[in-house]
Amino acid sequence: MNPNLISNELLIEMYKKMLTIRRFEEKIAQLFAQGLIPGLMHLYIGEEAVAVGACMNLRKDDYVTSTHRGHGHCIAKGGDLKKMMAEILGKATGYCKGKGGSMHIVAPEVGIVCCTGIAGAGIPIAVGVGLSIKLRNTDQVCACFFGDGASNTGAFHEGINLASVWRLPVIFICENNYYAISVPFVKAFNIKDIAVRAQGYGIASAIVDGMDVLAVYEEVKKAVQRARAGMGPTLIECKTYRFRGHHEGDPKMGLMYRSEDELREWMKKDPIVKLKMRLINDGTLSEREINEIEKEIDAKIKEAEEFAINSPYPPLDAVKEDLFIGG
Amino acid sequence: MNPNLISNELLIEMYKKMLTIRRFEEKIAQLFAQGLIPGLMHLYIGEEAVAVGACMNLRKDDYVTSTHRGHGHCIAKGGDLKKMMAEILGKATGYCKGKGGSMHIVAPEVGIVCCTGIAGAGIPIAVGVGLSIKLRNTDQVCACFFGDGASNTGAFHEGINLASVWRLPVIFICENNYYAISVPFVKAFNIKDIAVRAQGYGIASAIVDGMDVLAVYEEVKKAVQRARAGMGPTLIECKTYRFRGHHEGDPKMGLMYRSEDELREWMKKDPIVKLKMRLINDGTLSEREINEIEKEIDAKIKEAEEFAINSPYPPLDAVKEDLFIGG
Amino acid sequence: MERRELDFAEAVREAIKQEMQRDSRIIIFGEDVGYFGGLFGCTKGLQQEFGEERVRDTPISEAAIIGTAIGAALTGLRPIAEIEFIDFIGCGMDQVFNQLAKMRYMSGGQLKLPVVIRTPCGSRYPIACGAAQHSQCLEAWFIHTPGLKVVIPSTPYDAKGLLISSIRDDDPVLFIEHKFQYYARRQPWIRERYPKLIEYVPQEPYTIPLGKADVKRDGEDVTVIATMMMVHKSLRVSEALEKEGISVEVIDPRTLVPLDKDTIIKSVKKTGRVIIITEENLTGSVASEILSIIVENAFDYLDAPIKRVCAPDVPIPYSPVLEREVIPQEEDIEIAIKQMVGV
Amino acid sequence: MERRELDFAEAVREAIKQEMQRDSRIIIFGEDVGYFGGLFGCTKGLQQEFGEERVRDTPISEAAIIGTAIGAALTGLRPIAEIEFIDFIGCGMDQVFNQLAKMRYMSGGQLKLPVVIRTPCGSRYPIACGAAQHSQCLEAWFIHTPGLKVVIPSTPYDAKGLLISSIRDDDPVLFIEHKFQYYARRQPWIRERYPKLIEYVPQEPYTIPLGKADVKRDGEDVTVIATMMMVHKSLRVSEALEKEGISVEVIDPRTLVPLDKDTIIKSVKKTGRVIIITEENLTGSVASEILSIIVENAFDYLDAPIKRVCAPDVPIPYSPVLEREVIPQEEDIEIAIKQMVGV
Ligand SMILES: Cc1ncc(C[n+]2csc(CCOP(=O)(O)OP(=O)(O)O)c2C)c(N)n1
Ligand SMILES: Cc1ncc(C[n+]2csc(CCOP(=O)(O)OP(=O)(O)O)c2C)c(N)n1
Ligand SMILES: [Mg+2]
Ligand SMILES: [Mg+2]
Repeated sequence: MNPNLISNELLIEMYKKMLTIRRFEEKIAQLFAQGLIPGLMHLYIGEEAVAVGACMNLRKDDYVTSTHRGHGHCIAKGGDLKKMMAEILGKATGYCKGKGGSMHIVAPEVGIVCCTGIAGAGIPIAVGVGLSIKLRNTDQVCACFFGDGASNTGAFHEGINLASVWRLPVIFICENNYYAISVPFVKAFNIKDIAVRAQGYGIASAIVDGMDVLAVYEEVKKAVQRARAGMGPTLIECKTYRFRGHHEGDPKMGLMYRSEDELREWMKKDPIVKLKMRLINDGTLSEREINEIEKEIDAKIKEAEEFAINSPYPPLDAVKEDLFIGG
Repeated sequence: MNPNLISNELLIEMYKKMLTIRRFEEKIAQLFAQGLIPGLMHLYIGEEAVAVGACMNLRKDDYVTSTHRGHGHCIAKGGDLKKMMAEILGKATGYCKGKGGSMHIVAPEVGIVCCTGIAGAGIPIAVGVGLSIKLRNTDQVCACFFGDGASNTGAFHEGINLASVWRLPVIFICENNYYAISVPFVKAFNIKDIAVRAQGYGIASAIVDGMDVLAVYEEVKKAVQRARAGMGPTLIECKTYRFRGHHEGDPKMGLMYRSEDELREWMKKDPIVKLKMRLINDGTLSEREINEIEKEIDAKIKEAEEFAINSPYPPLDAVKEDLFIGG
Repeated sequence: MERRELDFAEAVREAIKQEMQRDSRIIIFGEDVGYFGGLFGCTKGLQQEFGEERVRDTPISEAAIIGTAIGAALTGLRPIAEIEFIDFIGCGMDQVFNQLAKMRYMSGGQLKLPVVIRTPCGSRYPIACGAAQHSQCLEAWFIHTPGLKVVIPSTPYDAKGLLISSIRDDDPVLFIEHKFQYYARRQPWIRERYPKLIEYVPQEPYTIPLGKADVKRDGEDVTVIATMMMVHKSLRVSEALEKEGISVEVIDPRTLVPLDKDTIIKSVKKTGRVIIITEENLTGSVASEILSIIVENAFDYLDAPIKRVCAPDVPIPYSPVLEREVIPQEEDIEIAIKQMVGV
Repeated sequence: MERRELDFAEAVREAIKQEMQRDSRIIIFGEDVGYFGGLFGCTKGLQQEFGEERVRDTPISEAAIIGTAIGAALTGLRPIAEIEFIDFIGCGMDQVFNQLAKMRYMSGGQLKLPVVIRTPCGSRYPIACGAAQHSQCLEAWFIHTPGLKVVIPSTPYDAKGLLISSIRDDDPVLFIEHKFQYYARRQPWIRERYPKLIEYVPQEPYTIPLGKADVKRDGEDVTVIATMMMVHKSLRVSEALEKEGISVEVIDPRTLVPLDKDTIIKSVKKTGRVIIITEENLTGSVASEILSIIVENAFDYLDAPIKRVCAPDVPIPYSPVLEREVIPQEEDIEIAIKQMVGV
């Protein structure tokens, strides 16, 4: 990886995206604590480098399939903060008119075509997206995000194998945060790296520091290039960590089953802090510019919050709508 | 592999078992052609070395999980030919009182605890058998048979991973006969050897010539030893071939989707012929002894056939029995 | 002009073929559907005509098959996915009910899922006894899965028209084909017994609207609501009973979701007597649902309790004598009708 | 002696714990059931007491979880497998219906499958809105799966007794626990509203036979058959209506397979009016099955058409206002009862 190849604009853009995710979710945590959020929230805080590093390689017309922990993917792909926040609050103005909620935010306008609460279930769907790209003969790609836990589902196996056999333009991005709810990696795997599974499907793979947005960016870039060139799928394992509990309300933020030391060590690797230091040390951004960026982002979050809070709930009639197209 | 370590008795036993499977199934093919068999039959002819080579390593109290193509496993494990044939004819005297049929013959008395028509479904069940062995603290093992096709099911992935994580005494034996019904290996895999998938679970593996009963025997022996010693599961891929169609009635015995050349090449590797030549060339058996063995086996098959044909169908009341233990 | 007759599989194949000719976004995939043309020949020749890109064999991966259909549909294609037997749908069940059926609703209407899942069901006694894992009728699960349309044709004519409608529909459709219905060409006794299994099917593409039942036989004394093979068995029994002076109306709902309640209720109001005949296990069946709808909508018109004729609550046993006992037979239908009209 | 009160999760936990103390063949596994003690605390402390061999965390592998339970049961253990939410059972569905439920029958009675699958279901409105994939009631699929027993307790007392019976049963049992029922301790308003959610539960192990309904309330005017949370809602409404002179009998079947038809029919014959109230989607529901059984067995006693009060046929929407609208509420029950008795 030669960081010099990455323009300052791109670095700043990555920083902004990561910070937006962070602040968006801190807001959610706060609203949740205030009792303003009706559903469960799986926050992405700590893992921002993965979504951002990956999605910076994607065009607007590329696709993403997302998970129960999907806010980061949506923001990184260009999703609208207002519609997201409204959806999370169950409001009519949300992406899904309040019917989906946090785990089911899709935003086809920016390529988020699937967001599912079933671990692993997005994987075969991404394969279908890849097939469609291939048959429509475009050079789009699909980035498919999922967790370490999801890598043990049958859907992972069936999906990746099929993508390989059909040589589809899908980048499988495993967010290995070392836990599936409370179950640690070592209780669910007898291997060190999930990426080795790529060999069982005959596809390319990579292991990358998921706390380093540039590392993710570079590795996904290669995979995207391969995919666009018709060279098939890649499995990229990003080693990362969630800084909060599995979901808001997880007792002690997950410290029932994780050690404080472990959490502390990972928090030292905060991808946003790391990039910020670099930007400052490089002289790319001044403290003042950093402050301005923060303010700008905070203003957007505030705007989204107000939009969501002031939006109406859906009308009761909405219950019967949207099941079938033909009514 | 040092074939000298294998006693003549064992070789003869293997020969007898393989020939019994062959003749048993040739009889089925004949009865099927006569319209005497009510259901679909998936014959094992050509693949006998796998079941026999594997099961010769097993004790009576070891377990087997079997498949839709299961007659070979059952015979190799010591199943009763009469009860098998009766089951295949749908008779009350069959292993399952006629309720199971060819695809569901279980014989717990000899350790066949599961036989399923759903590709891959036996794999997680074998994991449970392994768990039970471990918790009961015996040195039993479970041999889990399945096809190349089944290796692409989610059940394969979930099952083998769990067996690995829990270090269970299960030997996963993949009968790679290069076809899942009409779909050839290359249309379902982008890898050369299914055995490489073992790396994705952190378990031992081996690739073996499934047309060579001794090769299978030796490789499974090692796996059984490891399993009994608490060293966990192994994935063994046996390269083999079915000499007949996917099922009886498959048009042109599968030559709609396979080439005659391919079939001919594989038939040259007939495991029974190979072992027979060896036994004769070694001087282990004389032509006369070979003939006697054949006669003996034919007599047993005849006996099974007559038993089955002369057995009654189950009474209609049987329909409501055996659903629940408590009635 | 000679009237062109097709069997069930031919009608299915023709529908797929003509639709694929019309719309290049339609693709089809599943186990053995490609080169081999499907276990029952329903896709024979399609790969040869449309190529390996549009007609694809898959590994044994039901979750991937259905998931792939979803992803393709979300991004512009119109996939037809085949599950080789409905018995195997359990391997991809999550994709069916949590993803395919719910995605449009969860998205607040943003997503469109023009997917058809084709799958055979049912008993093939006495042609081939498939036992417990290759003979099931599972349609009841899917009427209890909001977001799926469920189509269960009984005749070649209906199969073609309903399949074309299903393919053109922008919502997910589970299209279930009873396996026994495939065999009328190969086994002449079947055609003799159930003549509608080979029938005139127009060459030109045509549609039959989803949600429209068909009155397969007019009658006055009792309404029989039957599905798939039970339609044929009921028709045969009804003809025989005609000679004994019993007039039976036979209704084939054809689609379970949407269900044509009006046609059913109208008939019930006319006859006052209802028998629902399906091949499923009795408890929790489609028959129970139809019964419930009738009770809620025409209770006062009922002259007798509604009867369900279904399989008992056991897996399908292998032995032919037992399979025959479990699957509703013509004599069961006859007895039920006679009891109902008090003969 | 003070009467010991438990909530639903505590009763479940006590049943498992006492049974594990009694019989070392009992093991339990699933996602997060081990060290963490289960998402809802139902297995809290068990790994600490019984060790990591008998109380196991698993990877996210529902097919493996159920398959493993099967294999272990076939060879001498008595596993309890947890599916973290019933919504995830689709990922292991084949193992449930093709393997677990059918193996004994297919084997002609050779095999024994003492497996309990425990799994939570249902809506948690307004505590936590789980949306379409974390709120479902799917019991209807499993009454249509011959070979499975299906248990759906509504109270801590029933939960303990029925779970002990299920664990001791030699056949496979699907034991469904409505999630809302877990929260009465943490959220005092729930207990106030639905007092039976924390109740006296004897310390000693006891069993409640599978197949025995419980008349939760005697009444004369109308029979309400309700399950899980709908039992509590119906009881609350019935008490209020008592003051208006309407006497409601509330029956909780408690087990769906086997189903206690006698208790239901007896009540129907007494009241002549029936409302069936469940949280499931209406079409193809357990409610439809119970309705059918009543029609077949007590038609002549019915003074009015039977009514089903269920969720409409849509996935559960996320927004609290919409989830409330979909799940049957006390006012829906009240209206149904009043309509039924003609007030
Ligand atoms: C098939 C399935 N099983 C269980 C669950 C319950 N569940 C929700 S999130 C989760 C953990 C997921 O772990 P991972 O894939 O590593 O993602 P992470 O939460 O760590 O981001 C589990 C078990 C689920 N959603 N889907
Ligand atoms: C889950 C599932 N999908 C599809 C089938 C239909 N089917 C029966 S056998 C078979 C091929 C199995 O291939 P393989 O595992 O290689 O075993 P083989 O028949 O070659 O011995 C298929 C697809 C099935 N039984 N189960
Ligand atoms: Mg994780
Ligand atoms: Mg094969």
